[in-house]
Amino acid sequence: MKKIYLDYAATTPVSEKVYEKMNPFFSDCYGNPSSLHSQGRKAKEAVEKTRKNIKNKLNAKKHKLVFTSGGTESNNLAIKGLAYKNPSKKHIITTKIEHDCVLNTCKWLEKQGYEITYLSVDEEGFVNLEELEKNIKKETLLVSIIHANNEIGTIQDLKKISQICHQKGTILHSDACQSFTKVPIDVIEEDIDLLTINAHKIYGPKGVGALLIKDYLNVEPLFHGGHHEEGIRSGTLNVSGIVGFGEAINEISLKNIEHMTKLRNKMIKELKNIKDVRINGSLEKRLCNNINVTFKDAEGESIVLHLDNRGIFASTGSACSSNTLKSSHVLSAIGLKQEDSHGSVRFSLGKETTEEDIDYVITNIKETISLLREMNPL
Amino acid sequence: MKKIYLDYAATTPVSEKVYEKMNPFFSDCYGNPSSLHSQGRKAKEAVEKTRKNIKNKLNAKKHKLVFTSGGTESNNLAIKGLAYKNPSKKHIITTKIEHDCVLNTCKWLEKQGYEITYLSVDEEGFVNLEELEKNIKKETLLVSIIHANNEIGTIQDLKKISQICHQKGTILHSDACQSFTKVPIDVIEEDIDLLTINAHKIYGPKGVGALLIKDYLNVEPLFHGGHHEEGIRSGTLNVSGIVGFGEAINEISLKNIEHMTKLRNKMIKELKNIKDVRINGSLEKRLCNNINVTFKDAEGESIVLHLDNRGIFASTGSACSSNTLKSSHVLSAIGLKQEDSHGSVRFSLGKETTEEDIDYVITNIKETISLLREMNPL
Amino acid sequence: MVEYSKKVMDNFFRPKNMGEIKEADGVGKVGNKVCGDIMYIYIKVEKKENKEYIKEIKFKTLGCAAAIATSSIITEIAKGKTIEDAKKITKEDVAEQLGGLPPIKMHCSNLSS
Amino acid sequence: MVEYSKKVMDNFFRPKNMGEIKEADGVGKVGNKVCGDIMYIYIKVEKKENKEYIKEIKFKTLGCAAAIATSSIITEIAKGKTIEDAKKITKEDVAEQLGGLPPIKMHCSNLSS
Ligand SMILES: Cc1ncc(COP(=O)(O)O)c(C=O)c1O
Ligand SMILES: Cc1ncc(COP(=O)(O)O)c(C=O)c1O
Ligand code: FES
Ligand code: FES
Repeated sequence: MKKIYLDYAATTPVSEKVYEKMNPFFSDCYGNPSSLHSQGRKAKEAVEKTRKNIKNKLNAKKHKLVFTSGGTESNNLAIKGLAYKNPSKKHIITTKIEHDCVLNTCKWLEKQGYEITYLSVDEEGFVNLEELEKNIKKETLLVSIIHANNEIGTIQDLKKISQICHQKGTILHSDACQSFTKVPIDVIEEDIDLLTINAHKIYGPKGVGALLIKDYLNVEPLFHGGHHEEGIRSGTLNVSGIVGFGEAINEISLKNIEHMTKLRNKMIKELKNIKDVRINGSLEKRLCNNINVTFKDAEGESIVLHLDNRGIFASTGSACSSNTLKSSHVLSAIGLKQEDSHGSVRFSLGKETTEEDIDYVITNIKETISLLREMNPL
Repeated sequence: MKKIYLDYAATTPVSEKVYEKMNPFFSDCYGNPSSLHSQGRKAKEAVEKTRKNIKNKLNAKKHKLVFTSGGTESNNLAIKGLAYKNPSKKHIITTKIEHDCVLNTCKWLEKQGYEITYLSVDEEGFVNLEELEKNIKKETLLVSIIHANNEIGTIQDLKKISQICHQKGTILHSDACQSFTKVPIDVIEEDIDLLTINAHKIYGPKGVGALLIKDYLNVEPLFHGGHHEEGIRSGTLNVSGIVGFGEAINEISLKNIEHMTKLRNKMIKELKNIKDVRINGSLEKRLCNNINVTFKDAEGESIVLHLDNRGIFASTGSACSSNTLKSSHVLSAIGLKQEDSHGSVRFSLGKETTEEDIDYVITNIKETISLLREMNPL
Repeated sequence: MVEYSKKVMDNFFRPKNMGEIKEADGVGKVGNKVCGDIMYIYIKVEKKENKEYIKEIKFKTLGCAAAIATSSIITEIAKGKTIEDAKKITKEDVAEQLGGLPPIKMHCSNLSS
Repeated sequence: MVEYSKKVMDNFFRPKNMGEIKEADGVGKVGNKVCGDIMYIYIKVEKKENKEYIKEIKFKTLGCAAAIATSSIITEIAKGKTIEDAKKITKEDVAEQLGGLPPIKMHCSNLSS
């Protein structure tokens, strides 16, 4: 059977080149970068070269780059790290459409006495900039806004957001796990104080991420320990993972973005031909690989499992929520009713996706949806 | 030039078999274990099989096993996680010879108002059990004691320690990063509430670890997020790393332990033939692969760099302290004067180490030491 | 993701008695408060020796895999039973027949009670 | 680990002027408070046109690579200089000659002042 993976937003395979670059760091150049001897120094060199490379790509001249175990850690480190260092500022602004790791970090801080403002978004998923501006106050520790949403793909205007934040004297953190390598990055760099990125969404390995931190900002570590990463993140460095992360970034290509954009548009166009279908998120400012669609009168898990049975791998909302029953907080935020949110599926494309894949997928979606709609008693 | 790596306590290479097992999880079975579709389910299955396997090896019937990014994270999670969940108990007991990540976590909590008792050790590095017993009080949240010390290799009697802790009604956490796979593990399992282990010390990959947690204990997560790992540790699971960790544990072999013990004894015996030499740590209850030696009138960094120049990779104290100037807190705790502690070197053996290696190393140590002693003005 | 048994998946992919009975003697409608899913059960009854037997039973369901599998299995269990016996079927019976349901999906079998 | 320049490593592995002058005209002893390392510098002086020149200079040092390299380079710089000029050598001069020292190791060059 044909296998078509359309869940690249959940995670990607490790690309061949990335894998090749990682290879020597398992059993050959395996030293601990903290070691004094040349095996350690070689490992350290590889890490530092990668760090420099990533910073260059992001044009991050005024930032420290701290390697972490992934997007979740970076987001937690950014928010809690700032909070611990600035106990007098007890107000945080974020949005209703953040990834669970930002949202739940904020909810936890809320329990510790923090005031959290969850900005609403319009029906396309854009943050209301006036609401943002109005809510920044003296006690605002930071504003944390996701760059491109992982469910609906809507891309925020970070430049404008950061202008507002900085005019009002507060700090901006952005979770760029989904946008990184898919949306031009210098735009981000120029105005962002803290930026979260990770490797497994961009053909790098799982378990590696980074947090960019403006030089003059202080964050309290989540891991206290052996003074790695300038004391901000202790723990033996995951050398092979870091090297793989760096290589994944080297492979960024405009051509891939154009390719995915074309296929995304094709798929959206064909989905719209199905009856009672709604495309969620912005159509203009949208991740090049994201398609989020609501099929009325069908249920998401059933759709995904039927497609899976036909060799097509998609997702209900975000991968995470498959462990819970809650309907997507992102879809609720853009105004979907609960029953519609239940019938929503995310398809996310990769650079390997082909036009034939899309045709095959559309055919199978049509069959699946009519099958399930036939079962619907209403 | 011959290359002899004797810094296995800092980190090991990834073994061939581990590497082979990890392989399919980079580009073939690359799904996100949280995904609903079969690519995700396959990945999840691999993770859960590994979890079961590791728990079995540790005979951990009454524990949850939570995967983390390494020993540092596990130790931080154990201590801070318990602290956050039990705000009324503000006393922690640990020792003067913990790894920096336990020590600095405790120091950080001290700044937040915690009382920390740092147990002293005798000249072999053993914790004073009476002192332990005397110090446990109603407010004691937990006792955290390293199983085998990373610098001097002394192995604590965890069974006795846990008896004392449990009689007095407190919780025991132990950092077993160095002892795991080198000291029989069921001994540990029977009495430990929380146990830290990691992969890169046992021929597994860097960036993977685990925390065993007794079922009835609650720890607050360090990473809030998408509810992975029963909500205790969010973040996309590092599938290849976890599978590699599991395979590393599969390769545990008594023969390796015997082999290393023999070579360790040989090396210690020959080191003792050098003038003005002191072996640090217990000679009986000692890690099978650890040798820590003080050369009077020579300086550690100089020794390590000279040996490095001769293709021998050893360490001054622990790898971490190579970033700081402080002399080892462990060597101070067993009573070494600062100048002696500066002249200390750790050699740690691996299963690949041979008798000829030891001979070659001893010859080169002798030459290096006499060279440096000649330079000594005193 | 929640783990479903093979039996659940079988009943999900190849549900038994899916459809509608045009001239049903009874229609049971259940909505699931937890997730908003809906199940309709249609029956045709036959009288024999003073007892009412379920002669034909069909379902239509909008819901997750567990809901659909549950619907399918319940029609299988109920078929041929007396109305009285059919009423005694519990969600545990259904879950058992399905080879177990993940805890988070036990509520789906509520549809059957 | 701290990163040393090639020059530091060269001076560490092949120190110049290592040794002792048995009948030295002067011995400078410096102990490093930060780390407890010790350096002795032995000189032999020659008078020429009313000035005192350093004719021979040797060192012995117990210390880290930076300390040994510093010792070596300082003897090289001071050799042939007048005592007066030699006194003006700063730790920055030494560090510069060594192609820089890692910040954490700058103190090692204190030994030279
Ligand atoms: C927007 C966003 N933020 C954060 C994360 C979490 O990253 P990780 O899985 O590396 O912890 C993800 C994906 O899982 C994501 O899509
Ligand atoms: C005893 C001990 N604990 C903790 C650690 C930290 O583990 P990791 O490097 O995986 O964070 C190490 C080694 O680095 C160790 O030897
Ligand atoms: S989730 Fe709706 S019935 Fe199962
Ligand atoms: S560390 Fe002692 S002089 Fe450099």
